[in-house]
Amino acid sequence: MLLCEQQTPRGLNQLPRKKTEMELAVNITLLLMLCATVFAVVKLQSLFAIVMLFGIYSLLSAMIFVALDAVDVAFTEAAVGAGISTVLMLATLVTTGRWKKKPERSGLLPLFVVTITGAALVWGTLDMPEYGNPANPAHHHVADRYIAESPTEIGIPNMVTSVLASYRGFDTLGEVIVVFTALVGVLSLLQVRRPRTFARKQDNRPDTHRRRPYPVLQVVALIMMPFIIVFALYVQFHGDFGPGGGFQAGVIFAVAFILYTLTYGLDDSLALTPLPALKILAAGGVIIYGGTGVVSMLLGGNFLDYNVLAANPVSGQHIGIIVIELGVGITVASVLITVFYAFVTRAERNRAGEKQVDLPNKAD
Amino acid sequence: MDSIFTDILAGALGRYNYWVVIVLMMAGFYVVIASTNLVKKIVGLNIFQTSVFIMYISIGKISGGTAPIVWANAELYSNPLPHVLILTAIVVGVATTALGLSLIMRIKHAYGSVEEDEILALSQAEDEDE
Amino acid sequence: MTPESLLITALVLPLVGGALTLCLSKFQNARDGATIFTALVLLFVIIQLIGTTLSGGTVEWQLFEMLPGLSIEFRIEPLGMMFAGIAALLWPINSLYSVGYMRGNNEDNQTRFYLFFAIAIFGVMGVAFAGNLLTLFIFYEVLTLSTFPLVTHKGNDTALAGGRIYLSILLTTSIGLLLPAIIWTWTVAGTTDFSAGGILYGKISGVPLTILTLLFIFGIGKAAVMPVHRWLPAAMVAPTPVSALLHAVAVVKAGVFSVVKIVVYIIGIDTLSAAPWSSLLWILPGLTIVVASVVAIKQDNLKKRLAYSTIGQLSYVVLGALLIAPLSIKGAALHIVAHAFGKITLFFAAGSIYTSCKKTDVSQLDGIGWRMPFTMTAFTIGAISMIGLPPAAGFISKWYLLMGAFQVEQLVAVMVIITSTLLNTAYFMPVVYAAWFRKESGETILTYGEAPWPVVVALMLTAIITILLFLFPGIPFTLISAIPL
Amino acid sequence: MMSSQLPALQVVLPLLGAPFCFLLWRYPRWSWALATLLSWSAFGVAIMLLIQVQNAGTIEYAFGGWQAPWGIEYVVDQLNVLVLLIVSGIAAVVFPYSWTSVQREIDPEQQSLFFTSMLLCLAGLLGITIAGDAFNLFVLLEISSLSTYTMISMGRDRRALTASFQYLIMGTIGATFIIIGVGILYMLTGTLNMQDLATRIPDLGTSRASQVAFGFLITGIGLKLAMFPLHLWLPNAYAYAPSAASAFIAATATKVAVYVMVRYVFSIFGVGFSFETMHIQWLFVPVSVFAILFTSIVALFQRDIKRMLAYSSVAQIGYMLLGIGLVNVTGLSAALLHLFNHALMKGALFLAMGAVCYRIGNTFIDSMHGLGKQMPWTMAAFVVGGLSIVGVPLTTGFVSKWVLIQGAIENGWWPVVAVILVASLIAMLYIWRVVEAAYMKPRPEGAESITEAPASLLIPLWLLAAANIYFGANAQFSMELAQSAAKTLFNSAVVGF
Repeated sequence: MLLCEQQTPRGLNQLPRKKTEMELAVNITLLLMLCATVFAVVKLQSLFAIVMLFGIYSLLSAMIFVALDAVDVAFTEAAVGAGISTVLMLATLVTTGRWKKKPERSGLLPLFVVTITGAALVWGTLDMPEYGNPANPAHHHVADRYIAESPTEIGIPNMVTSVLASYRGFDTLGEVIVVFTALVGVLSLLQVRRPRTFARKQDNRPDTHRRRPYPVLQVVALIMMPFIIVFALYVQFHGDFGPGGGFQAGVIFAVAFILYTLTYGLDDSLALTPLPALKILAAGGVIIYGGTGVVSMLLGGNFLDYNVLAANPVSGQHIGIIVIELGVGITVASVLITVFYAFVTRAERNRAGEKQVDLPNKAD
Repeated sequence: MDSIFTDILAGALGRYNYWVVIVLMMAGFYVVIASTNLVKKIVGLNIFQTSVFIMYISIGKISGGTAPIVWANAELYSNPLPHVLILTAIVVGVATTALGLSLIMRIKHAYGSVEEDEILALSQAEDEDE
Repeated sequence: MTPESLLITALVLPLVGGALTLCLSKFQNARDGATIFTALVLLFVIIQLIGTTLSGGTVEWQLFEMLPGLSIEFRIEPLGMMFAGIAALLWPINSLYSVGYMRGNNEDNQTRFYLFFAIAIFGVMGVAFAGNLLTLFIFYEVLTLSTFPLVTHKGNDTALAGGRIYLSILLTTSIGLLLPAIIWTWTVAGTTDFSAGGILYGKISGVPLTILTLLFIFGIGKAAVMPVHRWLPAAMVAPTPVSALLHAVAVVKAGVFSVVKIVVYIIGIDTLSAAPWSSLLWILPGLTIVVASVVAIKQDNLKKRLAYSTIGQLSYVVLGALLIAPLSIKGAALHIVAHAFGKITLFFAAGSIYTSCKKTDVSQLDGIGWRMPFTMTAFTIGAISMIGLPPAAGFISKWYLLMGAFQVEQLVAVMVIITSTLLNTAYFMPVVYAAWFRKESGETILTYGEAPWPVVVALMLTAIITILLFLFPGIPFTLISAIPL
Repeated sequence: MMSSQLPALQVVLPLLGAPFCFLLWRYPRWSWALATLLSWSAFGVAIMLLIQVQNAGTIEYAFGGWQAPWGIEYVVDQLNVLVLLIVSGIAAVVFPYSWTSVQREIDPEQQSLFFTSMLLCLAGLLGITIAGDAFNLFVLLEISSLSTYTMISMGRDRRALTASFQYLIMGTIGATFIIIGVGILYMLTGTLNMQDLATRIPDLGTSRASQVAFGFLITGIGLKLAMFPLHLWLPNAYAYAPSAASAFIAATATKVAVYVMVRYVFSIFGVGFSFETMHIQWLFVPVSVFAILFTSIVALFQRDIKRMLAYSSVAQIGYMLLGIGLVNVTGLSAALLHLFNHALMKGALFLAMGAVCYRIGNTFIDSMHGLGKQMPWTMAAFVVGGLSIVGVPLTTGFVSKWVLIQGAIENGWWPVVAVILVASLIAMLYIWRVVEAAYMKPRPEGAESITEAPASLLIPLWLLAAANIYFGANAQFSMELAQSAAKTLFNSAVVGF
């Protein structure tokens, strides 16, 4: 009740009317498109279509994020949701097949659960703070300080990066560890191996396992790779000033190698980036990030307190953020590359015609 | 009468974003729990999570604000904190997805199927064999 | 030795004995000797302690505190001292008997038998000396668990089935009823220490008090008040020494002893007599007495008949406690002693018969008195004590019970006691009559005589004590009059 | 200087140890040694934190030097120091054990991955416990969850894969529910810091949005702690995971989730909101009563003893929720005490099953006939743990049941007392099945002769078994911790820490 009274529409009225109306229109259009996509996903039977629609869904939500001023998030969502996730799902479909076999089970219980949950949420929104109102409690208390002080305290213009890397730097360390944990999990489930080795086991046709050369694609890919990598480096180091940072850079960097693998095959890309090196880099990135924290501890500050890294706190913050973003980038890139390799290895084994039999659940 | 109507309209305008997001969220949630295909479950999970991300970003939006990057002409910045949280959450999401998909591939290898009911039947047969 | 170290010794000694038997398992004679020796040492220690208690000394020892205000501690008081005294006196005799019985019947796993027997005695000592309800409960469970391997000693299906009933009833009642009663007591009184006059005075009254009392009575399954008596006949699959010492004395007495102790030291006589319907509580054991006696008449298996007799006799003690009269409570305490010696004699005799000629049924006993004169003389003495005739100990305790019943003017209870005396006669006298006055049936061509000498010596000893207790009831009397009523 | 950094070290040591552990992929033994060393150091840190908290009260640690609520902080108080102690203590016992056990169950190439996962899981669980920030808790929750999925999937049976996948779906739904709840709370208060939330939530009154947030958080955490009927992922996950992982997860993961529940219900939302506005006890009590009875009965019919123990865990979690639902200090103390005690007993039981699995390759009840003679130490430890589950005096289980029943009596809830007692009796039955199989059935003819498990398994196993007896006989330490935490939680409804 208290909240409802706080919602004075004054703040809204002072804003340029036209701009908010534009925002509204864009928003509603995008949201409707999202709804359409989601209902298609619910209904469709073709897994391939579902995965592609999910890619579209991600891209649309990235657009919404832009409309909602979350450019960093949009960047990441586009790279991850529409990019990596979709690629990984498609790689999975190579193994599992493109079609769902059966229609859904009778969805009464799920429908009931979903309806109840949704109804509860809608009921809850009725006294939630109004959308977009600058007076909302969420925008005050903690957020105020980030907006007001971070340019001077941290010394970089991108507030998202400031919060991400410094104020909430420990969250980001956790996030890097999550990525690393996923690598540990994927490696324990799937192996990364050169396809040649099991192709040889299966039969003696020496060349069938190799991709037919696609000269045009290969040349184009080769030309694009340096640009992608340069762009990745730009995103990596420009994160302080504009949208971007270690995570997005890592994803883009990984994309370069994914492109290479798609056109040249796993054999060649494994020669380019050997597995042990990737593993060392993945762990190394985490160690760089965590090491920064340990160094700041040794210098007398708290864990991840960059102020103590240099004589001047602001330059300390600069050093700290650059180093940890580097750690993030290295880990994310090498983890995503390795995960992709693992998926491709599995897909290649399928192509090589390995029988689908019930094997004991061992590391195969 | 008229004022009540405008109140309702104003209330709806202030919340339509949440409502649509709730619909999206629930659709994703429905796919997770109703689908029998493991890949589709993972897709549903992603949609569910992505919708939650949209909810967070909506919370951070300030009408008429701009992206929280300092520039000369800006008068009002949107709230950067939800953005940071969602950056983290997106990464967590992709990590979960990668692990889930690897599991699916191993399940396909071990059971020859990625349909939940078929796997369940095989598992139950195994339970009874023991 | 200080009284305290005596107490500790009394507790630890059975365990030491158990360990000794385990170490000496390869050397049969040394092992059996060790058991008897330990039992004798324990008897010696207990006699010392009785001396201390008679001279009015109090002994306390706290082992550790489990929760704040809730500790494992021991405190000697007259009632417990008496119980410990019975067990300590009978253990050496029973050990002697066991040696004869186990060897005479070529039983397997003898070491295990002696080991768990010793642990059971450890449990008995703990129950006797427990200073609060928690300690009592713990040792009560030790007694239950340690006797399980003894009950299932034969290891065949009948034994396992019997063991299962035994364990399930005793554990169910103790966990399901006794434990909540204890926790309830602790919640309302803030302590579970046994203290004169009870700890519940003014803390709980009315119907909840009656319910609490019922929880205690039925929770202590070892007291075998119907309908939680089924475990006792089931336990008869055990070798006879077990039935004799444990299921005629130690285990069942631990039950009725706990009831008396709880009525006197936890609830308090005055508090209990103020509770609604408290004057009707005695009906439960009263019914048990009558029903158990009637059932006993129908049993042909001698040990089963003894078991039902035990159920009836135990309820005398409970009846004594629940009549809530000072005299009846004294009678109850005294009956613990009297019944112990009488019933163990009877069981010894049954085991002796089984050892020498493998007979288990009453109908097989015609004329057996002339083949096994010592055994059957002892049996007769035991039977007389059970019925409550002079010159046996049972007479005195029944006398007190009757006096108590008169004191509180429960004439129906008086009738119950008298009726059951008649029923007792009805199920014991046929055995005695058949043994001495019937001719052996012609088909038996077996020749057999007395059981091995340790068996005979043991049963004669207990029979003599039964008579001595009638003639010289000094020590138990002194202890009983020290109970603060 | 060291001592002021302890809260960070508690988590950072295992967290940063993990990549090093991973780098030793060619040398699993070194990787294990490192993990073990770090688990011991984590235990050491937890003990030092306990001493600090008892001497100086609540400790706060600001990451990056940013004061809360702007930065992320760690808070160590009476309540979570107990959980830290449990988690790191169990880890300090299970990690040394894992080497021998893993030799039998996991391929050499994957062993260092397994140890890395265990270390990450430990770090995640410790982090969840110590976190003073609602969103940081989510991140650490995901670290522990992902590593748990990994460990489960390494089980030898192919059903380990489906179990892991099922857990992944349920766990992620749970985590997503939690972030929805946290998001709504942020929307209403503008903060993520738990202490800050605790001071701001009362101002919201009984707003619908905060009620919805509460609902989502409870459901999400409920999924994580296997609150009946959201427990379906748990039995398979525990049954098919490698033995060392089962023991570690069973003894710690659900305990940490229960802790999070207590933290949200008591300190963040506060007693008034949770119990007077939301009446959460009317969810907890019936649900836990049903869980206790139903899953105990299901446990009776399991052939695989690991799965039986898993069902028993769901029932035991019911005891903890019941304790919370009693809404009195005694009940909450019982819940917290059981948190501690159940970790000890389930740890011991699962470690015993690991030793059995090491020798006979499975944990089916019919394979265990006659094991009492052939693996006397292992089975004796199992019996100790089992007695504790039943609640026999002088074991930890007895103490928890004692206090829990006391709490129920204080409320005058006699039917609940009856349920607890009946469940103890059912527990007795299912433990008894194993005892009967191991001690009273002969070893089948022709079965290969089995020897006792190696000392490297027995020593950790007996450490836990002995702890069961020690803390059962002398519960002063655990009870004092639980009671003082419970009192603080009830008394300071607003300043919840």
